Amino acid sequence: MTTTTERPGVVEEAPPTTTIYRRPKSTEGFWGWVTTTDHKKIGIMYGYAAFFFFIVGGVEALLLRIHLASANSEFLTAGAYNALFSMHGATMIFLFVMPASAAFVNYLLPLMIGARDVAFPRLNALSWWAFLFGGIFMYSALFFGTGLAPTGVENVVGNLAEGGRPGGLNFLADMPDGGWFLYQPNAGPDFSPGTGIDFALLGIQILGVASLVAAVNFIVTIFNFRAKGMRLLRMPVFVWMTMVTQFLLLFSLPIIAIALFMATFDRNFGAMFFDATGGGDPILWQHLFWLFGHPEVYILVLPAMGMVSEVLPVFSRKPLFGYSAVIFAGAAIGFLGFGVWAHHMFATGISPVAQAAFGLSTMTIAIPTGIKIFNWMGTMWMGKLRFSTPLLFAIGFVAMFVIGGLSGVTHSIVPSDWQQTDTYYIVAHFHYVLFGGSVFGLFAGIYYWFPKISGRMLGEGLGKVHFWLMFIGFNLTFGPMHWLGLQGMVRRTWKYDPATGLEPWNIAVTVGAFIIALSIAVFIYNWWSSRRRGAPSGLDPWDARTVEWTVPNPTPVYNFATTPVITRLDDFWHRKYTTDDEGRAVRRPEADQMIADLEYDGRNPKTEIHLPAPSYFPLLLASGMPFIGWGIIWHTTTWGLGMVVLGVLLIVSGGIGWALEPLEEAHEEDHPHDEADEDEETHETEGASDVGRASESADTTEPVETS
Amino acid sequence: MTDLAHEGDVTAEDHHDEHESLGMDARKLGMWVFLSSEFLFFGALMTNYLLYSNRPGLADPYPGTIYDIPFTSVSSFVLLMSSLTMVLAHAALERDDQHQTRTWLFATAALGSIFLGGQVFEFYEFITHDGMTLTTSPVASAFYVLTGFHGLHVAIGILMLLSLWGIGHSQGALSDKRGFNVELVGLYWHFVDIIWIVIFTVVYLLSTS
Amino acid sequence: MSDGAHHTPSTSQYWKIALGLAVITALEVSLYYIDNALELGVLNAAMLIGLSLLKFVVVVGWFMHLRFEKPSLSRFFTGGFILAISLYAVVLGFMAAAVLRS
Amino acid sequence: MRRSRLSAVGGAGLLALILSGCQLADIDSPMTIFEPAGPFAQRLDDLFWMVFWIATVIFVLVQGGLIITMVLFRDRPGRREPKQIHGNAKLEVVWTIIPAVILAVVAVPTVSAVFDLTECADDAMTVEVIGHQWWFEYRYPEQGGFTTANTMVIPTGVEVCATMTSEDVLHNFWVPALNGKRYLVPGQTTVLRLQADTDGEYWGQCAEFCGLSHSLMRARVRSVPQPEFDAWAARQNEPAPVPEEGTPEYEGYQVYAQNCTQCHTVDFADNDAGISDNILEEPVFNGPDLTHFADEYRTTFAGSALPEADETYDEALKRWIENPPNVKPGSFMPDLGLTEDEIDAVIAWLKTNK
Repeated sequence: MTTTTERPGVVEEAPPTTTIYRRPKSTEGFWGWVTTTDHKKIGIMYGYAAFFFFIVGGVEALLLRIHLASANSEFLTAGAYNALFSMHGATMIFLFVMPASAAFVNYLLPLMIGARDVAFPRLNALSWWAFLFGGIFMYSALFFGTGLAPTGVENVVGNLAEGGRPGGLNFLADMPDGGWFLYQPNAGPDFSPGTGIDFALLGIQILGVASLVAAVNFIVTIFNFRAKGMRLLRMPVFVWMTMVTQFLLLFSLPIIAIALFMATFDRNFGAMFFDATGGGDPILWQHLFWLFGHPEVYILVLPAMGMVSEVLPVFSRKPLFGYSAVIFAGAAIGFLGFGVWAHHMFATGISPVAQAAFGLSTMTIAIPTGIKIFNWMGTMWMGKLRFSTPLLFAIGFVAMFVIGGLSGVTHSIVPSDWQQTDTYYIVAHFHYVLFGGSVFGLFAGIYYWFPKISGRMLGEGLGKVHFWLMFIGFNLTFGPMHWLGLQGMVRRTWKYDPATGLEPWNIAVTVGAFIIALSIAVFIYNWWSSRRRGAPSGLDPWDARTVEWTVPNPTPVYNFATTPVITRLDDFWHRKYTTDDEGRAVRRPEADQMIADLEYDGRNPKTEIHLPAPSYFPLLLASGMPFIGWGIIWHTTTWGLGMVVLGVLLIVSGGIGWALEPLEEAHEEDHPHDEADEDEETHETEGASDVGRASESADTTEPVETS
Repeated sequence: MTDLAHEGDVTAEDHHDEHESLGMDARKLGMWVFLSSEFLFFGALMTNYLLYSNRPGLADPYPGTIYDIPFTSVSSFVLLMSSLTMVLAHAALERDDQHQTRTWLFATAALGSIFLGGQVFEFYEFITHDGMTLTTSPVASAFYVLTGFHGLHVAIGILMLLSLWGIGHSQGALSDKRGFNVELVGLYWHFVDIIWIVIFTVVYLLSTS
Repeated sequence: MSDGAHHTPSTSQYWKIALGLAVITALEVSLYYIDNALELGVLNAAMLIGLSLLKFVVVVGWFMHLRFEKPSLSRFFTGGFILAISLYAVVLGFMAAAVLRS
Repeated sequence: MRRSRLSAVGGAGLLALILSGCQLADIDSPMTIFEPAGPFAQRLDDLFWMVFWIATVIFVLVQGGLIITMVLFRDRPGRREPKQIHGNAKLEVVWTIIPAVILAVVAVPTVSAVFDLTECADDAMTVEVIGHQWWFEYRYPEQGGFTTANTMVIPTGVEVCATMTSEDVLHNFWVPALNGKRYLVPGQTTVLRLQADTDGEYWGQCAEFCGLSHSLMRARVRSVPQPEFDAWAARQNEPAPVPEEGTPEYEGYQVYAQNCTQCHTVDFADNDAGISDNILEEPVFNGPDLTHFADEYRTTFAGSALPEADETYDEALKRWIENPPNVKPGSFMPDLGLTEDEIDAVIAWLKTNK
């Protein structure tokens, strides 16, 4: 067999004929990664990119913290400060937590439901590349952006163009500086006349396309590609939470897309949507933004909740307590998440009826959240807790999320929220939810599933050092922020008066931030050394419960040598364990042999397995998006228009190539259902059925061809 | 019904053997899922328009005062009938009547183009004759962006119809079994039509009266 | 390629449905003119919205074959529709109330 | 072994933190929400403490339960495999209903407070608040319509209805001791009820990010007894004196006339000097009215960001006029390139505007 990595380049030449084509394992080369449609590789790329942006966002946070450690600090200019807090938020949300969740979903979703890939592998690659180009586009503001002060001020003597002063990292002020929330009209054409904001608007738009495509893809995957017997109520909780998340994305992204378009039209084409002088209503932006923004919070935290729901049972050696209650609670959180957006706007002067209604709906979210927390505790209760690193992070998640949840309830007390909103109390609250929640959950997932991608264990000792450093640093950073907010420190504040007495607390916060940074350094070292020297994990290092652990580690390209048949929830566990009269778990005598067989069979498929072929076209198509973005920003110039043309050309050529390329090499002999004459020619496929076909053909009885 | 139709069923059932699934083509499911999210997209645009359409104190002209209802009624009717030709194309394909399929596909694209031409003409009239541009007022911005995004959807639909027509021509046959197919494009096309049904009523008929 | 392909309308039925849609459209436009003369107000709005919803349902149900699909599919679709309507109705309601107050 | 040592270190660290935190808590902060000075802020404070104590009880129960679980059920040698319990429907109902009941209980005072605090009382005194990048302007329509900036003077024990709007972007008016926050929305009007029951100066701040110098958009509210307020209001309606020729103040007045009138207004008693209240029909930018710049209650300027804690009023004023954008990035007030003498003269003149 030839290697797959060359193939996409030659697709416009003679159509490949009936090559029976098996994906080689040696696709480690550069082009192997660039052209891959394998959900695992895409997941890994998502993961590394997300981690890279985590570091970027973290460095931004550290700069902010150095600045805020002293009152009236001049370490950063106002422009640089505003750009840094805006980009810290946007980066952590759109470029770290969302893609990190996407990394896990990509890697694990097909494995957990017993599929060979997602429904649309090339759309999956498109999502990934669109995400990457969206991130690059957003940060290209650092090089191409301008962050001008309000109209009329830019020429005022004494104001630098960016509205800062020399030094103080003022060059950073060219990045988007309207906050991740981009409130209008401050982020509109009159008050942010530079191009910085446009990079945020269009960048998030591109990232939205990536997430929307992924949402459709994952929803179809979950509904149509579960292994036989994997009924909805046998799916792991992580899959359930993924499904809820994808529906939230599906329904919330179009809303933000419109809001971003409206702002883009305002800024670049003179539309009047948010221009108050022309009758535009700035509050409309907030409604649209938070209609997306609140579901977004659950988009960020639900996957982590799913991961914790996977980790806790394994390390408690008990099934998840109240499986259906946890799922129902997750769905309820997702559903209610659409009905609470205006609680971000209690101080905007919306009517008292609206305030009361949204206050009440916000309170109700506490109920399903509580159900989850109690069920997680119920899972550990009476268990046999092995305090491995994943469990530490999972318990850290639960403990910290309780704090974030409780401070969240204090916001639903509307009048009380009039004091808290826009202060560091809110900053503390959502970091307890998103860092104490999402990030701790993600690290639980990383330690737990690291063997799945590497075949090795992440170091336990360093892992525990990492956990405790992070746990202490986290609480030292964000705990005092509650107090800071209640003492009147407003958010997004470049300077605070020393007379407010806030400085000592801010010093503590900054120290905490550096402890978190240290913990991340420990993690990076741990990752780096464990990749090379970690203990081999074997097939089932954690005595796990779900089917992704029934295949060898690292996962073979085809995932399952034989597609599994699922007979119950936690199928793998029940194949290993039965219960005695008291209901205690007893390992079946044949379990070890079964695992050895799984290991052997997993590495030696009995049948030919057809997998989706690599493709250049998702990359090509996605690469057009940033060019259109740049073109819109400079649409008044000739070369700006040229950029638009180039972008459209890239998208169209990518689309045409995509439509004419078969998902996998044709192998008609496997397809008695196909009309041979037709299929030779009309490979204009979007190939959902092809993946289905891939697994179908796995069970045909062709001999293995080894090359 | 026909051999072709059964072929599709078999594919779906094959999935069913291997997977727990909804028992339908994944691409079709994906299209429906995508379309359901489009409601939120157009809904936001319409909200935008409705919010401003009756707000006093905006710069003249309000779109509601300059609509040419007879003209728009005709173009709405044209788009509505394009849904008929679309469904006839699909029905022809189910009968495996490739020639008629191509004819109806082309007719659909042509009707869509007439609608789009009407929209361009309407924009042109509004801008040159009535002096309402994107920058006139929030309600004018909302009108242009709403109908413009709908027009963009129509344009993308026309492109897809023409590619199907072209593929059918050059390769002699279309199928609903795989990839970029008549049924998917049809779903998309009808969706664009129902969005216009709502826009026509809510934006044109109701906001003038 | 719906599973209930044999239930989908025949070509002549499609023509009849389209004729019905055309009649409804004509009715809508004439309602518009009747309202201009008679000032029916809310009644006119209700009838217009009702008629357009009817058209909406007919196109989705018959032309898009949703009527003949599995119920799960219509749940996705109507889910998005209902979500959009309810969210935006709340936004419009609260924002209109804010304008009335100020 | 290693783990327990680590946790001991962590525990000691946390303890030290809590202890030092108690000391830090004694620092007086003028922006704290915990010292309500009027009925509205008091209402918010009561609600906060109600939910705080409920949350604290839940916090202790849940975290305590978590710790007990971790200690009791940790894996020890000889520990048997656990029973495979899948759940308990009764428990699910219980821990659904209990939070729902607690929330229903806190919902009642919440909703009633929302409705009570939204609309101003009919007999409240109106002050119009207008937000600018980056300072607050106040107008007193019921006291003759004069305009002031930065410090809002109100009578003690009287409800003030702040009727607010913005000239440019969203702002958010917040004086924690008097009430919560309310946005200033361009093109719209919002209201906020303010009342101080004791005399004093209360700190405030714009809480919504409003551009470059958002952090320097601060405010003060000065609450004085009603008679003093009335006297103050009467003074505010007086015009500013034109200084005598030949005095340093007169030179400052000339500097003002030549440099500042594009944005600032002063209502003069005697306009013989040929300076109109405002040279231009429309000011280029809307700067604060300087007629009573040195009024006894107006202890701050430049969006109440100056003087800073460690400098005198005069030092700060000089620093400000020398180069405003250096103090307040993005400031609409430019560096006018005044000489030191000119600045001194302007300051001398400004201080006559009492």
